[in-house]
Amino acid sequence: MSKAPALELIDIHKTFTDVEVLKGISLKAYDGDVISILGSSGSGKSTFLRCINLLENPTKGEIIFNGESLKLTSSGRDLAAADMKQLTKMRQQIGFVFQSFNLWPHMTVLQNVMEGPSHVLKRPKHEVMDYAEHLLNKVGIADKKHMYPNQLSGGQQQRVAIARTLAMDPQVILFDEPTSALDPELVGEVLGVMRKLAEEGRTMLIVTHEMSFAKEVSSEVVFLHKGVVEEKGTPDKVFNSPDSERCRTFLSSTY
Amino acid sequence: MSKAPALELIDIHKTFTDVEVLKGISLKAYDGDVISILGSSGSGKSTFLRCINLLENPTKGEIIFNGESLKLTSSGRDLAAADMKQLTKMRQQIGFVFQSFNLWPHMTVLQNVMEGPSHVLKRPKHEVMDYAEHLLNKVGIADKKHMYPNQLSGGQQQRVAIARTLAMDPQVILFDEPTSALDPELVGEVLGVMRKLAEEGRTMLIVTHEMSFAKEVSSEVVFLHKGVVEEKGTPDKVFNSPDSERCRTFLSSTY
Amino acid sequence: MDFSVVVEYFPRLLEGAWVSVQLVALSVVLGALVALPIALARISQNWWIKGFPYAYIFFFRGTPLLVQIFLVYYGASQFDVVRESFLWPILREPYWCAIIAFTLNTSAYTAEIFRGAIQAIPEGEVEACKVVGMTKAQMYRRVLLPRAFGIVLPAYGNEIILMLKGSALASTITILDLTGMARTIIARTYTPIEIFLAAGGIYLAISMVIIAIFRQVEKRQNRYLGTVSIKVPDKG
Amino acid sequence: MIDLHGFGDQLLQGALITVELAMASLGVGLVLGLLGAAAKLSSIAPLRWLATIYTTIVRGIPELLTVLIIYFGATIVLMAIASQFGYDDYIEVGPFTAGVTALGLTFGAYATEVFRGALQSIPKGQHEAATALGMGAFRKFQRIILPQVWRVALPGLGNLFLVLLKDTALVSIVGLDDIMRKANIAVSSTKQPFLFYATAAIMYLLLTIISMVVVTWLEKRASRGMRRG
Amino acid sequence: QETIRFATEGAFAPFNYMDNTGKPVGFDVDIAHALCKDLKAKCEIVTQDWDGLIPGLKVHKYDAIIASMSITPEREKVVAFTNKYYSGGVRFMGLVGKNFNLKDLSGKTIGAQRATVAAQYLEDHYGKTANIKLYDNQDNVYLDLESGRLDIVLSDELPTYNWLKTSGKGGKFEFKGKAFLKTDRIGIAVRKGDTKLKDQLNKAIKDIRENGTYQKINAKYFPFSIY
Ligand SMILES: Nc1ncnc2c1ncn2[C@@H]1O[C@H](COP(=O)(O)OP(=O)(O)OP(=O)(O)O)[C@@H](O)[C@H]1O
Ligand SMILES: Nc1ncnc2c1ncn2[C@@H]1O[C@H](COP(=O)(O)OP(=O)(O)OP(=O)(O)O)[C@@H](O)[C@H]1O
Ligand SMILES: NC(=[NH2+])NCCC[C@H](N)C(=O)O
Ligand SMILES: [Mg+2]
Ligand SMILES: [Mg+2]
Repeated sequence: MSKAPALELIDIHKTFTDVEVLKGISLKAYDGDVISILGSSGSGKSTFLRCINLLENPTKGEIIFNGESLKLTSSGRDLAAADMKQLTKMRQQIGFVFQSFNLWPHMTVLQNVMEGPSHVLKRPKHEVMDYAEHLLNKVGIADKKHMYPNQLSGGQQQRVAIARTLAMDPQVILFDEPTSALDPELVGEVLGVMRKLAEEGRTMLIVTHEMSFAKEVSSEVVFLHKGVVEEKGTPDKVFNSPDSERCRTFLSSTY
Repeated sequence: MSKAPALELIDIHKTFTDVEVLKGISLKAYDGDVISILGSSGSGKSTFLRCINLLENPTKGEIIFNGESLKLTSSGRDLAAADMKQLTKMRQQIGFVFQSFNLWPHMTVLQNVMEGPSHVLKRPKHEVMDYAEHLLNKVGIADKKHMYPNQLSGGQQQRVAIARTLAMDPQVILFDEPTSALDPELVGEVLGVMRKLAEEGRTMLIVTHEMSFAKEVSSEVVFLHKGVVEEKGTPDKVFNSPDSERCRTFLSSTY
Repeated sequence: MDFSVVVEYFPRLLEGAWVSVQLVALSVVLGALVALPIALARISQNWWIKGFPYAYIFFFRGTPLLVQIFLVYYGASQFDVVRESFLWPILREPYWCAIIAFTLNTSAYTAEIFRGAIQAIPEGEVEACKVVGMTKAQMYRRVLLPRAFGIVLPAYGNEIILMLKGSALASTITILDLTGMARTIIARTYTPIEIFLAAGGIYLAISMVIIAIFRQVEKRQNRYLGTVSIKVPDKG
Repeated sequence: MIDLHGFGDQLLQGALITVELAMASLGVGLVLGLLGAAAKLSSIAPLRWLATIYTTIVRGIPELLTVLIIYFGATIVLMAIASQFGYDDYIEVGPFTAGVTALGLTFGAYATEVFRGALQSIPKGQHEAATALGMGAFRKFQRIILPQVWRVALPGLGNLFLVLLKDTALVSIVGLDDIMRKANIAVSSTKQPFLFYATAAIMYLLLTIISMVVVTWLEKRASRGMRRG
Repeated sequence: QETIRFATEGAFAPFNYMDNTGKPVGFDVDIAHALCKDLKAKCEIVTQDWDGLIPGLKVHKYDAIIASMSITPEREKVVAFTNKYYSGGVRFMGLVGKNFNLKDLSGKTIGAQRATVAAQYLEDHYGKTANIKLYDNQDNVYLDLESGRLDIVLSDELPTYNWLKTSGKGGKFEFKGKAFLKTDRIGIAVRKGDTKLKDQLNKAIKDIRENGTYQKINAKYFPFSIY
């Protein structure tokens, strides 16, 4: 592991109005890492993930992607991107999968998946189409490609959202509780797809409440509590012999 | 048990547009019975409960309340009440508690509870008021009586709804997933109230997903599946040695 | 431009404004009374009952108010039967013709607002009435109408302002409302811009007052009501 | 057939003018509405104020007065402006131009609110999904937001168009030869007010029906895939 | 070739009204054409509601108003007039058989067109005692007289004379009392300062009076001279 990390976050802080939600979080993700982020509700998991690609502006901290530090400038109390071009480029290489899918309802499944590569990366249309169909096949909903998102179940929508993210060929993918808006029966579908991605060696940061899934696929598990990293290590370590009392109680109550 | 049942449903059918949701359900409830109705989502539990007091018009079937059969007449494909007076009277004696409370937002808590007895049953106002306060006390929210529903938490609203139902002194109370719109922390409050009612010997039909509650308070458990009664019996029988395979998988997945 | 004419004629503009306010107040109140039964009939599932309100609403919302005024004022009086009827003492007065046209017009819009409000009441609240054994009449009296009046407020406030603006058309049938007064003044002074702007300013002020009043009333409503919004029907 | 005393052709010509006026005002109004909404949601305070002043004034003044003020006032204002640039000739603001301006301004003021509501109704997640994909602000607006805004705004805009259609009648007062004025002329010459005003009413109703059909069709088209099933 | 843009009203028969192709016609229009012909100018005739005529002239919507407009001191403050092209005068009219004390019309409903000499006369002399109703155009005054909303109307004598002769209700209405304000002169209004046009028009009026064109037009509408 002498290689530089694909993504490195250094001392990320975030204050909303008057509450400090993130109190200095650092994390390194090397190529192929699958890092699960656990923590109780309100511990700051989503906020942290959203700070990585500046969906939320951090109050303090540094974001290094592929050895290149994201240029930040202060804007009010927070930091904002100093170079929109750089940010946009970085975003194109970091995928984000939302809890609530956020598919575009006015486009068919196929159009949703093709939108990024063809209109942002401006790749030739037929090439994009082939690739999109390949991805839809991979997540198992090729047959729904001409349907609109609202005609799909939650699990299907989330799989489309994953395909949409994959279509950009991102180097790192961030998942924010990708299954928690789904009915219990549908969770499996989506976890299955994510398991496949992990096996392929994709670099992923996953906020999740699915403990057994996290335990199984992660190379590293991070437990957040009240805005700090309370525990961190291999799944075996974190799940079976955590140092932190907090982590222990949390795991025992939900796992 | 040589007495006639308080409420008897015979061969209730219901077809929506082109799907037969209830395929002939029968059920007897004697005074003091607490019958829990279980089943996966879409199995027809709510539809069945709503057919009992004709919130939904059944397509076929008979409803007998205190030995008196509800007069039905066909209206389109469905059956509708033939005698509105009879229906209204029956409804006054069968309480219904909704999943989403359905309090009247323009009335205070006290007014909500008093509305039925004073304006439907036309009981004298001060008598009604005393009784309403007694009931609010019983469900534990006497101190909120002058507030409006929107100022209360879900659990509090549901308790008001129960008090509103009790205020009519119904002979039978139907509950349709009374806790499933509540945050987990608030569920306990409402189940507590219902447990008290069961202990008092109220006749209740309860659609619920709270298995341990159902197991504990029911005199009988009915498991619906795809519009038919798939399993039925004492809680012990249904939970511990169900005949039906379906019932077994359902219970193992949720219980 | 010479705004001294505005100063000179301001009192007369205010006289006109007072007439406008009367016209609006009267037609809005009468309109609401007419609207209620129409809205209730319109909600019915039965075509025999909802047919007339449907056509009524469609006609008055689908044609310009200007046409409606002319139909009432000049159109009706063309017929001897009308002129010989007991209604003539009312119909001969432009003031009452305006009130009639405005009332018919605003009642069609108000009926739609009422209907929207009644239908915006969550189904569950209606079912809650049914399960305590309320009759239909009790349900309307105790829950649906009181609820609807709360929901209706914002849209109804809008309708009053639209009616205020529509009332400018009273000037076309010899009424000296604010616009009529302005036009009469202009006939003497030949300063249309100045006087029309002044009249516009007065209309603006009146609508501000109406808005302010409704804000207050709504605030009191919102004490207990969650916000339920309904589609505001159009106006012309 | 009803006997229109030879004024049938005239009324039809009037209908044509009414439609032209409505369509032209619609174009102007849509542009103003989008600009107004953008201004109201802008982070630049003066723009917000400007938009608020615009909508407040226009929505508080009777359309009839707006028409009259523009008809008599626009020329003066325009000529005053033009003379600043050394252009002293007469600038014609005919009834049609005045009508389009007045009705366009009115439509725009109401449309501002419709567009604003529609813009705000687009869930934040829709913006974020585009942002996370690396879309720039303009592309996001064009590809993701606007198509959804149309769908939400259409019913509101449809209503406003029906209002606009009826407001065209007011322009007859400054001499535009629309349905209403043709009817007035026919009344003058035939003394049959009921006949001609009723005919005018029916013509407006027909136009209303046609507009409603078109709007419904547009709504259906715009909401493809938006409903379940 | 020069163009003169005339505005007229189109609801004041027989002086100006609309035919059923939507074109303005009548005495005023004929005179306008005759004047243009005399001046070898192109004639353009537009219509405009009565109370918008002078405002419209002021903002250059047209160059002259030929709409049976009386030359009055008030109007002369804002526009200039040519010499008269006919003579006016006003007269009451009402239902046959109904008698009025024209000195005292208190309690009566009197109609007139807004912003006319007649309207001003009513406001000045009967404003305090009678109920005066002012209409956007003369046709509506007649309509309301027929419907019975008005007891009596005051308007220019000549158009009323024409209406009494031609209206379908012939014979039901008649003049009341004598014509007055007989010194009333009807002229063409132009913008103040537009003296060139005014002089041209004055010359043309004189020309058509002399070459007989005027008399021909006059005869088309009235069996007596209205000059
Ligand atoms: N935009 C915001 N403004 C103010 N406070 C916020 C905002 N977003 C989040 N917070 C607060 O920050 C804290 C952390 O929120 P965050 O969403 O990151 O938690 P989480 O760990 O993702 O929880 P969950 O598991 O419920 O999603 C919470 O207390 C939340 O209320
Ligand atoms: N008004 C309706 N029109 C058409 N179909 C309906 C209607 N109401 C219910 N259904 C259908 O009837 C079936 C049974 O619905 P029901 O609400 O009774 O299920 P349930 O057992 O109460 O489920 P849940 O646990 O989700 O409340 C479902 O498939 C539902 O889609
Ligand atoms: N076109 C008309 N309506 N003219 C009315 C003119 C009445 C009168 N001669 C006046 O100037 O006041
Ligand atoms: Mg979160
Ligand atoms: Mg249910």
